[in-house]
Amino acid sequence: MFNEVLFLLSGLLTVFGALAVVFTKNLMHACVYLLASLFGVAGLYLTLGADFLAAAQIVVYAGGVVVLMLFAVMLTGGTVKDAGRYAMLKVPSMGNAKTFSIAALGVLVALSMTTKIILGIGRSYDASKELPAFTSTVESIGTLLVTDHVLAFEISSVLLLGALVGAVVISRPRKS
Amino acid sequence: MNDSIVSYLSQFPAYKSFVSAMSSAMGFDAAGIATLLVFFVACFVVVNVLALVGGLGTYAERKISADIQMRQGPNRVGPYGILQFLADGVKMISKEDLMPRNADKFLYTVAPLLCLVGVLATLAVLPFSSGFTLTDLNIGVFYLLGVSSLVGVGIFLGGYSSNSKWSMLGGMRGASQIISYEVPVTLSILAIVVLGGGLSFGTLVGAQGGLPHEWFVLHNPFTFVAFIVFFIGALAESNRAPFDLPEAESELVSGYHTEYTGMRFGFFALAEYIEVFVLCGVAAALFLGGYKVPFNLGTGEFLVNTLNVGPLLASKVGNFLQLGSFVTKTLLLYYVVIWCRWTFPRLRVDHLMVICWKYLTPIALVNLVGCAVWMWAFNGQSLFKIVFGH
Amino acid sequence: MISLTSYLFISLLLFLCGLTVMIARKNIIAMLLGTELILNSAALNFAAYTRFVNNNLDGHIVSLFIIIIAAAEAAVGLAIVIRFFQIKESIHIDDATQLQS
Amino acid sequence: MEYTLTTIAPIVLLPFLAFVINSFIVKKFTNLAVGISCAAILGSFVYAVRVFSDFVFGHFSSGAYIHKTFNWFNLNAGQHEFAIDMGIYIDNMTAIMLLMVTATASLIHIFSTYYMKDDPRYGRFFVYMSLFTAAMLGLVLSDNLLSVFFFWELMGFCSYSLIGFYYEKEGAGNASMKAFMTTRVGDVFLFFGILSIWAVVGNVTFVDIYAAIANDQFSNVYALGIPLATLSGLMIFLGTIGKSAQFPLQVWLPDAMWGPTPCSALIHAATMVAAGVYLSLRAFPLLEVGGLLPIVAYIGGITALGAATIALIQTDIKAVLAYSTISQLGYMVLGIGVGAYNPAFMHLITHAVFKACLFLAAGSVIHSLHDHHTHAHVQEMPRMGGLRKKMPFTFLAMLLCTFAIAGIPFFSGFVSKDRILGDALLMAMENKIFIVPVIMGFAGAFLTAFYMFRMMFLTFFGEPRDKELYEHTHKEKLSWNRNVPLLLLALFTFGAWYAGSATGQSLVKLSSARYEWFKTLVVAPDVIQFGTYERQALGFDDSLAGERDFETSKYDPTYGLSEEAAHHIHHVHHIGAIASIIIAFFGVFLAYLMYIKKALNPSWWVQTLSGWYRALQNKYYFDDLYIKGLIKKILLPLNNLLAKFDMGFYDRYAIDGWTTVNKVFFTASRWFDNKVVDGVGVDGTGASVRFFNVVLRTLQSGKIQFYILMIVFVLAGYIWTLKI
Repeated sequence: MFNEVLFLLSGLLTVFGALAVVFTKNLMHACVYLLASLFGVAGLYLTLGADFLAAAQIVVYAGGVVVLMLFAVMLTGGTVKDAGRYAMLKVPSMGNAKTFSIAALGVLVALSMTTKIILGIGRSYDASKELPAFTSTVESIGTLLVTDHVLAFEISSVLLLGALVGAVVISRPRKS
Repeated sequence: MNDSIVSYLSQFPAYKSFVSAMSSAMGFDAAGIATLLVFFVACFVVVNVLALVGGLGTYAERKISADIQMRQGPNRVGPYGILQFLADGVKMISKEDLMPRNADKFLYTVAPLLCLVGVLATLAVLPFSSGFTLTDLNIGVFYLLGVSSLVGVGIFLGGYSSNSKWSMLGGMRGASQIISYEVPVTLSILAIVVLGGGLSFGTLVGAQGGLPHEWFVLHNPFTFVAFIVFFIGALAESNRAPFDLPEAESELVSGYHTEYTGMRFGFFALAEYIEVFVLCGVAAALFLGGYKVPFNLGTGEFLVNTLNVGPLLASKVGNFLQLGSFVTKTLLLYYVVIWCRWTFPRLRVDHLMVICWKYLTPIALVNLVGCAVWMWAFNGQSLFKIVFGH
Repeated sequence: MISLTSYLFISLLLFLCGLTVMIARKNIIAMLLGTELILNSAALNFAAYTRFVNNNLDGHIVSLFIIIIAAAEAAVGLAIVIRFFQIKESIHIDDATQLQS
Repeated sequence: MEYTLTTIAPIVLLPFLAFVINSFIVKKFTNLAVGISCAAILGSFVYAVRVFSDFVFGHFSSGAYIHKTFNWFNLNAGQHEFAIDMGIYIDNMTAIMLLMVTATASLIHIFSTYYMKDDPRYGRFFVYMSLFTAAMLGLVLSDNLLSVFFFWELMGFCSYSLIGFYYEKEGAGNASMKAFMTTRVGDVFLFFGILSIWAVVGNVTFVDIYAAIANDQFSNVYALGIPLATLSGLMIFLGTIGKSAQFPLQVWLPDAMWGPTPCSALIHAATMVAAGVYLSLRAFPLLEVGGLLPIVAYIGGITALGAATIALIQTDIKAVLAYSTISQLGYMVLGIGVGAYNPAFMHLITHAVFKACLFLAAGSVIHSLHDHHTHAHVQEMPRMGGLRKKMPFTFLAMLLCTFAIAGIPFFSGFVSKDRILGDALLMAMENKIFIVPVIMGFAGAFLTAFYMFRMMFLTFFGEPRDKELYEHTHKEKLSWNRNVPLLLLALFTFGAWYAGSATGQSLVKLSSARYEWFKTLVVAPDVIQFGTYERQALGFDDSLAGERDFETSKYDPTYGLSEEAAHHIHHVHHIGAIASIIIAFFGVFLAYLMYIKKALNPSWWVQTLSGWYRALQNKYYFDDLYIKGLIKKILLPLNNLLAKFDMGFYDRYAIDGWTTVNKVFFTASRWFDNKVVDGVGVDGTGASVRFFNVVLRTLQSGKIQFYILMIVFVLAGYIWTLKI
């Protein structure tokens, strides 16, 4: 019962968050709605018994990515040309009717195709069998990470280091 | 899976009778709803107590700072000014709640909420006592770190949405400070996690003993340095004392919550004080043995063996003892935090950043590696144990 | 009753929202938001399959790596955007058409 | 003796090898080349003697013959089995012929070392001589008409190159061309003859021809309405006429005297001209079957008489000999014509010997008479006279040979000529048609005696008419390379060598056939015997291919005839012999009167018979006939006509016509090329590329969102097509 409630709540949160991201005019709002949507996804992870994933999701997205987005917005808004009345940054257009109509077309096509697939999966998936009880996944993910997927684990560490250094180097303003 | 306060309470017959009454009333097995209700009540209690603590925090701060500055502090409202915080609260509520004209209305209102939510969410895992922690998630520490970073977002949005240069700068600096100090804090916690062998507060506190020598802080030199790094990081993360540049009155007119008035400002202030309490609690739990009572009084065995009291009653008493030890340790640290505020000068922004990235983070990394090596070398024994044998 | 398809529908919606954002928005950072949404929808699917089909936790591992890579991608992406802004004084996507033939 | 490739081949190969080697080293090592050449011919002579002794002294059978063939090339294309076999065919005639050719050739080679020594192209002469001897020997040995034809052409070339030896003299060039062309005319007919035989027999080896005749294959085959036997026989005889300078085609031999005298001796006296007669002898059965003998007889007779008459008035010593050669060849052909196979062949051999000697003697005379003014050798008899004191040995040899040729008894000339005339008389008795050739024969004999002795008296007897020239000629010393060959050849002009009885007639019954070796061994080929034979590959088995048993009496011509017929033959022969003796002496006496006693005045004869005299001087106008008549009247007009046709019709329509056709096609293809290929193909593709370029370029718009849309559509397309 608790699970269904949580699923309903977080599902709604994600969906409406995502829709809000799509339809807000203001980029900052979009970022916040994205944050809400990602929290919704974390909730969904919880309903799926993936507690470690939920925590990771919260730590990474809430703590990192969204703030990054916000900073990026701040750092890229303030040119004289775009400055608003109070030298507030005028954020470029978030898309108008034309772009949305094109997007709608694309979405329609994608929607029809994916629904066809999902219905196919749904038909073939027998929901009858009993699902296993929730268990803590932290230890098992930990062991898996350093046994089966150790290579991916090491490579991702290198990747993150690379990203870190790269981001710093790229975004640093040139001296010239 | 992770035992929570409800699971603890459900041991008591009273809870069972309550559940049976509920289910007979509701006509179907109301266990789920019962737990929900109990959770709700527990959360209500905890939140209000913490709010109270937050309020007392302001009072304590003003009294201690006065004491440090050889003056009395508030003594008008209630005996020794103890009710001062209530007066402030009433003031907060009665003040007019205005919003700057071009402020981003939605974000302006959401920012304080985010801050408060971020802080209050951490209470779920704070280990008051072995029974009274709301839920002992097995990803407790990880969850706490994640949620507490919401505060940074709230501060940033608050600064941005109030549409003024000072708040903007304050917000930017506050968010960047909080995010950057998260790194050393996380690494130091990881050091303890390595020792403790688990992410949940229960296991971590359980791994420590009642007496100081069994605490992690004295476990080995690395953990001691880790405690100091954690404490400094905690100060910075809660925008307190030497690191309180975002709302520094002299430069930024009070930083990100300049434009906030009334209860919105109240949320910010409340969030801040609760966060200090939470961080001190975490410090106490991870480094100072948390709710562990010396001589194992907390578990209630002593009472059972000696006074052959009923095990349930014994555990109840034990819990209260544990709660007492946890609160005293946290308040002691709270005092230190306030003490720091009036002793250390404020840091310049670049100094702030330099300390974080060039000093704290490397030290924290070394500690983490040190602890791991220590674990491997002395397979987890504390220094005291090695030296004194047991 | 919650089953696999319900989760698939939610991730589908997430995916579609992400897609619209990427196509509709003219702002590069908005597009990055879109990518975030799409990545999460994928991760969600993996988690769902672990829960409902074979729960050997590999799905969780993949989702974890998706999250990791999303973080790295966001970091580098935003660095590029900032650099692009420093050069072009704008982050409007239509200015970034140097690859045009 | 063992007849394999290695024993027979050297006869031909030695001179040929000499030719090959000399042609390379002749410039630098002339003397060495001459040595090689002489050695080669002497080597062949040795081999020939071995073959001769094996046949004449060894087997001594008229039917003995060796026929070895090897497969030259084989084109068995499908069902027609077209294989050409070459090989050698040796019978008594070949053996004798071999001996004669090699003997005369070697003696002439030796004489040439004297005669050609101070000639600037001394070595080159011997190169051609070697090649010629190789060709002649090859012809003699060959067993089929095709290889005969090969060597025949080779000899033609050698005679051309030797006649034109002094090519700086304009006359020599014309003479060599004339000789070559006229023999070529004969060769063409010979070739047609070979082809016609080939058509019937399948191949052209003599034995097969004889077998074909025996199996009567020629009887019912007609070509152009003429029975094939007569046609092919005629063709082959025309080849002989060309080569042996018979009646219509004799114009080239007198002009052949431009060549050096030894060459004339060898080629235009002994061997080459004899080859024609030899070929007719080989093909005798074909002529017989074809019924061509009367024609042959008439041609022989006319040539003999005609040439003799022209020889009467010649002043150049070599010219006289040339015409005498033509007339003697005429006698041989007459012999064939009247069926006198053996006498004709004997005359061929004896003539070769004494004519070679005569020519060499004339050569030594010419060589010694050196005119200081013109620095040229004198050949004109009016400037000679009384040379017998200067050149006694040459005089002796020449005298003997003149006796032989004139038909004085006890000499070889008389033996062979008398037998021919005897048989001719016999044949005339039987068949009226032969009377005219017989009369011609006897008249010719008389004239021969006359002009030969005229030549002798003019050169050697009487007073030297050109005193200065006479003084210059220094006395002749007996030298090995000048006189020895002459004397040797003169030695063989005695009749005893060839016939048992001195007079050539079997007046006296001889004890053994060996004395009449020539008459017994050389017999006309008996076709019946060749009817069934099996061929043997050369080098396989050296036993005599076929050997008939020999009855001693077979050598008598009257063998097998009734007593009365035999008596008749003897009787006629006696009449013939007596007549010829009388004629010979009468001729000599007349010459004596005219040139020694000067009783008769030649100029008187000239005035009285001036018309005939002028005809004689112009060689019966044959040259004019050919040049003015044949060439100017017939060939040139024909040529012009053809030219007109060629230029007018062929060029204009056939060739130019093509250009117009070409033009049409050209314009059509140009249009197609421009419009279609360029228009559609090249520009078309260009335009299409530009069109697609525009289309695709818009696709690469650089707008990322557009790309995303594309990705979605493509993905959708995948999913839709793959029907997941």
